[in-house]
Amino acid sequence: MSTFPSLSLVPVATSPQSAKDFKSDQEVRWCPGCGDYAILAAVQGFLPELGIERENIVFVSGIGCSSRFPYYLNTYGMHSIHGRAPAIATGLATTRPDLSVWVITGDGDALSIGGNHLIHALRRNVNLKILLFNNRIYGLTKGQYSPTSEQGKITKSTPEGSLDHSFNPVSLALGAEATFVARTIDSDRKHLQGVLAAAAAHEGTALVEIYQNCNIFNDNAWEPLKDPDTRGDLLIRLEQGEPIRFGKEQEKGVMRTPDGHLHVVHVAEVGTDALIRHDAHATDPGLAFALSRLSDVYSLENTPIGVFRDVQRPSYDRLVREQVASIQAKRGTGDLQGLLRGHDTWNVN
Amino acid sequence: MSTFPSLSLVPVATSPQSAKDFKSDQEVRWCPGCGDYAILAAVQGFLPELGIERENIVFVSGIGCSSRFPYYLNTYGMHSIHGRAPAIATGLATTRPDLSVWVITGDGDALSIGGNHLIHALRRNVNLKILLFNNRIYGLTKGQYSPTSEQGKITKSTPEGSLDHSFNPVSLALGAEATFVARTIDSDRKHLQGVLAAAAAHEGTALVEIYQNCNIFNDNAWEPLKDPDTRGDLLIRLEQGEPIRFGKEQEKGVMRTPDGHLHVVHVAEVGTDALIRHDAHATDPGLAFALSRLSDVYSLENTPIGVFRDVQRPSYDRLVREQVASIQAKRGTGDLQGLLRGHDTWNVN
Amino acid sequence: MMPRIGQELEEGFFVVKQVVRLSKVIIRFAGDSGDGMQMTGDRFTSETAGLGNDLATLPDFPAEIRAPQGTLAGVSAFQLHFADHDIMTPGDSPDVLVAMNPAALKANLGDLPLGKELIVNTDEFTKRNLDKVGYATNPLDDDSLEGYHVHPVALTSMTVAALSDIDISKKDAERAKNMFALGMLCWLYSRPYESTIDFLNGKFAKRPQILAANIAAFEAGWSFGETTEDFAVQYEINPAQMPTGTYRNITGNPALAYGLIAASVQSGRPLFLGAYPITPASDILHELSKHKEFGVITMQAEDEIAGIGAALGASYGGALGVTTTSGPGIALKSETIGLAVALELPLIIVDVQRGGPSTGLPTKTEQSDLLLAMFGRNGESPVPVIAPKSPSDCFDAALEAARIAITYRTPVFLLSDGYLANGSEPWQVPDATTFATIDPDFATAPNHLDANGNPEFWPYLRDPVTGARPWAIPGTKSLEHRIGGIEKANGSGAISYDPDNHDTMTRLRQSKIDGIADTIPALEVDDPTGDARVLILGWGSTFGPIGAACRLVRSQGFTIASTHIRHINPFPSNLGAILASYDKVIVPEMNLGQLSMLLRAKYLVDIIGYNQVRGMPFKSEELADAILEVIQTQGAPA
Amino acid sequence: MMPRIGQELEEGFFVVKQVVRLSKVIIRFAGDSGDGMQMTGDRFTSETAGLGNDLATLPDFPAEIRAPQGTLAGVSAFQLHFADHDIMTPGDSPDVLVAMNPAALKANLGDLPLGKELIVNTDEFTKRNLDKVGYATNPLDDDSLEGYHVHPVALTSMTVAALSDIDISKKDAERAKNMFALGMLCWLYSRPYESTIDFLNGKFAKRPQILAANIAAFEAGWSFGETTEDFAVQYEINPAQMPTGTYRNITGNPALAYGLIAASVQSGRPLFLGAYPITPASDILHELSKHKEFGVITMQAEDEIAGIGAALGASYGGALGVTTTSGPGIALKSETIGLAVALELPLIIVDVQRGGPSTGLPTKTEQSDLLLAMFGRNGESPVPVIAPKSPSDCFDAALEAARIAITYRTPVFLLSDGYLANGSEPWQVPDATTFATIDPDFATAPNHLDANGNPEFWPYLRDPVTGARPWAIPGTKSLEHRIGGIEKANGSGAISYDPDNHDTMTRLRQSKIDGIADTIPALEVDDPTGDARVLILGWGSTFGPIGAACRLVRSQGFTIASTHIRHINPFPSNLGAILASYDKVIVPEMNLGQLSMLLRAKYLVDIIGYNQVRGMPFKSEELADAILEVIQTQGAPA
Ligand SMILES: Cc1ncc(C[n+]2csc(CCOP(=O)(O)OP(=O)(O)O)c2C)c(N)n1
Ligand SMILES: Cc1ncc(C[n+]2csc(CCOP(=O)(O)OP(=O)(O)O)c2C)c(N)n1
Ligand code: SF4
Ligand code: SF4
Ligand SMILES: [Mg+2]
Ligand SMILES: [Mg+2]
Repeated sequence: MSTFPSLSLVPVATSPQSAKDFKSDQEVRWCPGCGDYAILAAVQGFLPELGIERENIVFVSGIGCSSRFPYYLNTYGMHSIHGRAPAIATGLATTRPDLSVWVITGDGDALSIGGNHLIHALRRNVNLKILLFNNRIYGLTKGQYSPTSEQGKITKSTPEGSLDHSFNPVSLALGAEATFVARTIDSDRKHLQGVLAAAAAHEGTALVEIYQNCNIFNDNAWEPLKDPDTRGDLLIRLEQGEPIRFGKEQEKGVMRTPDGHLHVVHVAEVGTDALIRHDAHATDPGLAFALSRLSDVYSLENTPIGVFRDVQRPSYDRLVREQVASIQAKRGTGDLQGLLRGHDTWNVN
Repeated sequence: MSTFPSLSLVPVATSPQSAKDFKSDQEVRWCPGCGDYAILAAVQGFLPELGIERENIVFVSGIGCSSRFPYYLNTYGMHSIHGRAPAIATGLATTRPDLSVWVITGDGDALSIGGNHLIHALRRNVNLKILLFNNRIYGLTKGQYSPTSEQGKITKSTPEGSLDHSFNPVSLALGAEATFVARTIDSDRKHLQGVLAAAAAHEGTALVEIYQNCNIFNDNAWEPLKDPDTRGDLLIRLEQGEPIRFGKEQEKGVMRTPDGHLHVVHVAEVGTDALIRHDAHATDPGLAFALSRLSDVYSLENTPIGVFRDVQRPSYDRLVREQVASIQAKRGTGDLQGLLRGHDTWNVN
Repeated sequence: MMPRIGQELEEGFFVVKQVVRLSKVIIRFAGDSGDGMQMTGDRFTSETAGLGNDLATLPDFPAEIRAPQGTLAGVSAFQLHFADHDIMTPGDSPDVLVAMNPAALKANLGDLPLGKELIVNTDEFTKRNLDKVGYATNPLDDDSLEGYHVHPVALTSMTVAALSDIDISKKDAERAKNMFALGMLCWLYSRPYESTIDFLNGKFAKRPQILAANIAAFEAGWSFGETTEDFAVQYEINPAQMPTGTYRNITGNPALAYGLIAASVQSGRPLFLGAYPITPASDILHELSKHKEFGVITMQAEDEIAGIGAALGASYGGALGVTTTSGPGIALKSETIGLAVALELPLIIVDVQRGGPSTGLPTKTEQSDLLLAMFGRNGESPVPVIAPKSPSDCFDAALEAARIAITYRTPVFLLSDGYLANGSEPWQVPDATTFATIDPDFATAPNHLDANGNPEFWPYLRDPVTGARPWAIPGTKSLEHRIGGIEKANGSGAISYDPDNHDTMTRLRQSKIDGIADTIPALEVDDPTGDARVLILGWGSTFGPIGAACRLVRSQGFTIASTHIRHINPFPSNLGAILASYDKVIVPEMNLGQLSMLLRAKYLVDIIGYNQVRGMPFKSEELADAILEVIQTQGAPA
Repeated sequence: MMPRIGQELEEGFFVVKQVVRLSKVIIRFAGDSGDGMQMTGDRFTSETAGLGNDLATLPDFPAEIRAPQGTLAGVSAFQLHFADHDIMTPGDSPDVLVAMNPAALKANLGDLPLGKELIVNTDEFTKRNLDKVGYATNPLDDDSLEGYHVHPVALTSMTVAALSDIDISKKDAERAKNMFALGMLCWLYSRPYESTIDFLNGKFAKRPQILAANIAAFEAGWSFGETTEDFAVQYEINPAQMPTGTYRNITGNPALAYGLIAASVQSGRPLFLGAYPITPASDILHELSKHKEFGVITMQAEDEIAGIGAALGASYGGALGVTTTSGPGIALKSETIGLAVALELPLIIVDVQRGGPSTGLPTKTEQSDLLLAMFGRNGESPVPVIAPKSPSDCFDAALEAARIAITYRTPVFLLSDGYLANGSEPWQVPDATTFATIDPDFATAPNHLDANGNPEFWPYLRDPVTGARPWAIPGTKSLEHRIGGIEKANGSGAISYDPDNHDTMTRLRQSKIDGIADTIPALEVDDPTGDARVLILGWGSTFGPIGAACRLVRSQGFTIASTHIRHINPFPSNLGAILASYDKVIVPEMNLGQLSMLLRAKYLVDIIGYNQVRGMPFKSEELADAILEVIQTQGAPA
């Protein structure tokens, strides 16, 4: 059986696999330079780690540039319709415990039209891994703002600047009872693959927000978090059990001030012990939520990446299977003739 | 102008009004004993407080027993379709600053089919007051479980018990960038009307969750919070600026333990100063979110009611109007002929 | 223990009532939503079924759960037609109206023909109740009920009296009045009562007092009927002649649910229902959720879109994906149905039609979603459409829908309606061993060679006969492939924007659906005399009323041919020929002429539509008149 | 400063090229998505428009934003047809193909008739690029281009050379090659260049280097064209005869947006657009969002359902509510359209049709949403449907949609398509003072007396002429009322479950829509000779190809009558009579026969459908052949 608990019912690979086993024959059609290429490579490089048969992996996507992803993986895949992938994947994962089911979606696909399915998948905790490619723009429709675009953004549909306050996908997921929420970056393959491994290991719905660059319509949206000169100052790398520190010289940290709110402080001034320790496994999502509020929408200051939350809760599909099993244990498997007959019959002879 | 800042653009009532001015001629068709009656009476009793003309008030609802509400109010009203009221009301509120727009919805209407519109209305902060009648059941369709039903609930559609983990409407709203979130109870008219007043005063989207009893399909769902013998022990009444205390003799309180999480403690043991003070106006929603996690889905222990969050953020409709106005200030009001002509013309003589 | 006719009650007192034999009776129970009229009707129905009468029922309840007592909005009714011969409808108008309160009387009196029986619960005719419904004076006192056989019965007080020595609240005692009424009518129509006693024993097992009360009320009603002077006669209705076999009474929604389960068993595919509750479809979800022993999975989704989405996902994984809803829900599912058309996966979409447009009349019946089912998707997006004709036929129609969906890898519309869903009729329990198996015929190996001669899998390489594409489910080795909603190259299934390929694929999808006609039995016409010049053609739940109307017409010495189509897309192959062979064709529909339009467009026949949009099944009398009018105005044979 | 023919360049060197006058030319620019072909085409188009030629354009780009360079998937093309006489289509096949790389050549050569001009950018024909598209050998070297007039031009290298002394990166220099091509063709077809220079000045104002580069490249291309031996002749095309007036070139989406703004001005109602982006409708949202000075509010909603919901809410408040989308979006809006039908409120639903089903072919055109627009809702839910016939006609159609929506208080479908949306033509700028006003005619006072003679407001008391209900917007004193999606009592609008009322209301809603026909101009037939026996009837964007086809047919001495309908629901009153007066009726559609079905059903006429589902406009030649076939196989006049 796979080393990943969430895949306990999935057949293991009989022979070792490599990234190229997961490349499909389709020519990749993203714009040259698109962040999606990096994510694709990272995923193809990661999938062998699952140690399961290729034919037992399914990628379901919605619509968007990001949602073209499944075409480029030599697994089973469905390029569905805009925003509905989590619903479709829910039906698949609930009926097929022997599959590893992944959802590929974008910030528009998941948070705009697909918002309802996303939050319900999270609360149900279906055994799905949702990769949300967040480029803060609608790519495929050529550059309108998205629910993660910063307010005031000038786009094709907002020549004078957008007026909607943006969503924070991590906060939204935590408010929707998510059991696993993480964030990573397209260009940081190591971190990305680490987060994918954690997500894959989680039984239930895992939401992974991936900061992705759209070099055509929203170039450099996340550049400050990638640029070696600036990222050290901005990125907070969450490590389970560790005090939350960051900064070029780890000189900054996160501490809870008496007013009960989290603040970024100078370690020198408060000392390491004053810092809060990260605990993704805490049942109470309060801390994870507070962390999700630290970052600045515009400057990207204090942006945590890594696993915000990772707690156990029986997955929906497991509960469904157990309920069916227990009923069959009680009543035996169904007797069709008996069902049709029912209880209230009479005979005509 | 009305004493409510959020209604600054709404014409004030020329003559004093009373509850009966807001009763429509339609016979009320809820089941005898339904909690909706109490809410209706409370709202009719409250509306005169707004001090605005009846014709400038609009109630928009979705579908459900609760959504029949507008028929019984002698204001403008629309009984729309299932889950879409927030979207419809957004268009109305955005184009008509001279109206006070209210949305009536149920736990199924708002959180199941209407989930996406709800979270987007909250993030946009449109000037709407959303009253969510939460009876933890689908009433109008005769008793299926809803997204707020406790897991394991036996209903028409779940004879062996429901398997979905439930939503916490307050947590969900806070995760969706809400600027105002409150909770109250159908039978506590005074508290209900107090919350309505706070919501009405708020500029932007206000979500008010109202615990409502469906005596036909989910009777006594909230009884422990109403029963004089038990409610004192369970209800946490949030008061701005006050330390959070409750219990029959106010013997219990809420405190943040070193692990960073909120816990219910005995005031005697920790002293009043150890308790956290409620601050609905805090920009950081972290505390409000933590409070929303205190209550137990089954026992209803530690259930806060009152205003969780109430912060200022320019409403979407205001921003829309200001953008239009500033552009008209720059370019003047549009010249149709000029628009049609455009810049690239030639003449044929 | 109840007395029997002719039995000696006590010294010298004999039960001496005249017994009259009837061939058919139509009873309507009407009362407050709180009065339990539906349950009363159901009980009387199963007693009647047990007696072997043929029967048909029509419940009629308001959209509100329980409007305030005594209001017109709160009136709930149940009509039952039973007879010693086979009948086809719940009956046009009642022979007996049981009115539990003034509201029920006011709402239903209009349907009661003069001279018929009217049983009223006098206790409820209080000033207050009369005012509620705008009766200035008490109709029981003024002459407004002249012309009816009125039986005034103090139902409530007699019930309370009968329960005096059972210790329950007055409220609970009054609640039992429907059982008093039931007992009374059971006596009046010589229904047995054992199964009702059994039923009550089961229902109130945990509440002995309530149980005792209901049984006592039932027996009191029975004895009252027997002893009261007011009922001079007792009626009997002989069993109807029916083919030998085991029978049960069934309504459309459970029948449809059973059909889906049977399809799951016959195809070996687990049944997955993704549904969002909506009247009048919810009971299918409720019924299926009771039968998890068949491996049935029922998911109450967050909305209709998620419901069908999950069902499609399950189908993609090899399950029998089903979604159930009513009109407004279909509108929401349209986009996903379009995806299913593009993916060419099996999927069953059940639409239990109700009054529209928009929210419309949620608890009333209508046939107005036909064109929505046919055309409610963007692009050229053909979907098979089939409709059951009676409550029990919902079972067969569901099986047929599954056969088509699985064989042709296509979404299928199953168009039921509110009348079929809640109406009931006796059903001869079929022998499960006789059901055909449905072969999912999964793809198991590559079906094509690539340029270099290596085997590969082409997900859109079609079966030469059916035009169906291979169904290769995840988990199948070396058939890994990607499918989606963008146009695909014919065969390989790769994304293709090629103009000619799109034209080809569009026509291939269409011809696959058209080709289903090859597997549809030829349509049969019922024309006893064989020389009818006028044909009446129906679909769906109008089957009963049309059949009854034809009988009326024929009983008056006229000839009329009739036929009924289950497959609306594609039509049976011989339909055109049939239409062409009559001078006139009448198509009655509970809409403004939707099937008529399809027939006119395809066959250029000047269909005569007979249309009602009243939320109610046709009355066979009206239908008969309409037919006669056509027959009589019919010109000389062309 | 560029040389002119006949001018002395330097001592004794004169520009001596032959000038040939043509009556029409069709040019297709094809290159990589990154090569700026659309911009090049647009520039050439406006130069051409400026010259007073009549013209029509057809952009054709892939659904992918920018597929990897040099791949077939990445090819983007722009075709322009311009002439000295009025023309109706972008042309069937090009006279000149400009291929910027091997992929562009491979993807487009098939459309180039033998003997036509082919200009290729030789620099891109590298081994690597040839391999990418599977050219085993270089078509420029083998004989595969025999039969074309091939002009091999080292576009890239010459551009780079021309920009040698401007300090920009090689990459940027190469980017300017489309301007070199443009300059070359401007010379070849004697296009002026001022407006292009102006355009570049505007576009690159902030980037002087890039500006200089583009201008230099443009001039280099011009001079090259002039000096190269390879182009022996220069062409001129005289201005076309057009009615005097001011003209501009316009594509359908902006024209439609302007029409909506004009409707807002003429009705005095603020325009509210609730939309969710989708190809090819997004540009309407983009265009409207630029004109907030008209008080236009554009809301990018979270999804299509919210977009139309917000629009409906705005309409309820008295605004002109509009929602724009394409096929898949319509499916999602169906339920809310149904609500609008029940509420009877003005609402405009714009569907810019694209290839279906499902995601289909997002950037291609199709007419396959007609039946969706007609029937895609639960219940009997009639909605007016109108369709523009050309890019500029989108303006008039939008105004007409608003007139109907506001006058009749009804949602209206405006069916554009991908070809109209992106295609362009010259448009005589209308005089805004001539537009009719649209009176919202709000209700201002009670319209009924209650039982006690007190004035009250009945929201469903209809106008006797139009059948429209009063539009009483919130804020209007003493007209407070409640409306919803449940069936309403005729007149009072109170909830009603009454069967007869439902039948009445259903028919009233239908007859209101049917009644719109009274305000629709009679349909006119174009039949120059007056003795045609065959009629060709079209709708929407097939207007151009049909017109051109008729010319071809007539030019061959045959007679053909043609007519085009803008109003599809309801049909013009005289349509039936027109159909009846021809022996044969041909209906070409870019679908499988959707209008044909409506016509056959309503008029029982055996329509001959000519259908293509290729995502492309009809070629007039093919259409002409189809017409001729019908004319020739036409039996003796009936
Ligand atoms: C129902 C429907 N509505 C709208 C569209 C048009 N559409 C396609 S992708 C997209 C948004 C893409 O944005 P995102 O999800 O962020 O993906 P990205 O392209 O940025 O990766 C939209 C609006 C559609 N295809 N279907
Ligand atoms: C599109 C659509 N789907 C489903 C329904 C059926 N329906 C009506 S109300 C309702 C849920 C009601 O529950 P809730 O919102 O909690 O309101 P309540 O009746 O409990 O007040 C449902 C599923 C509908 N009317 N429309
Ligand atoms: S448009 Fe943006 S997101 Fe889409 S493929 Fe191009 S770069 Fe990537
Ligand atoms: S069903 Fe429940 S919620 Fe609905 S009216 Fe009755 S009591 Fe109220
Ligand atoms: Mg995006
Ligand atoms: Mg509820």
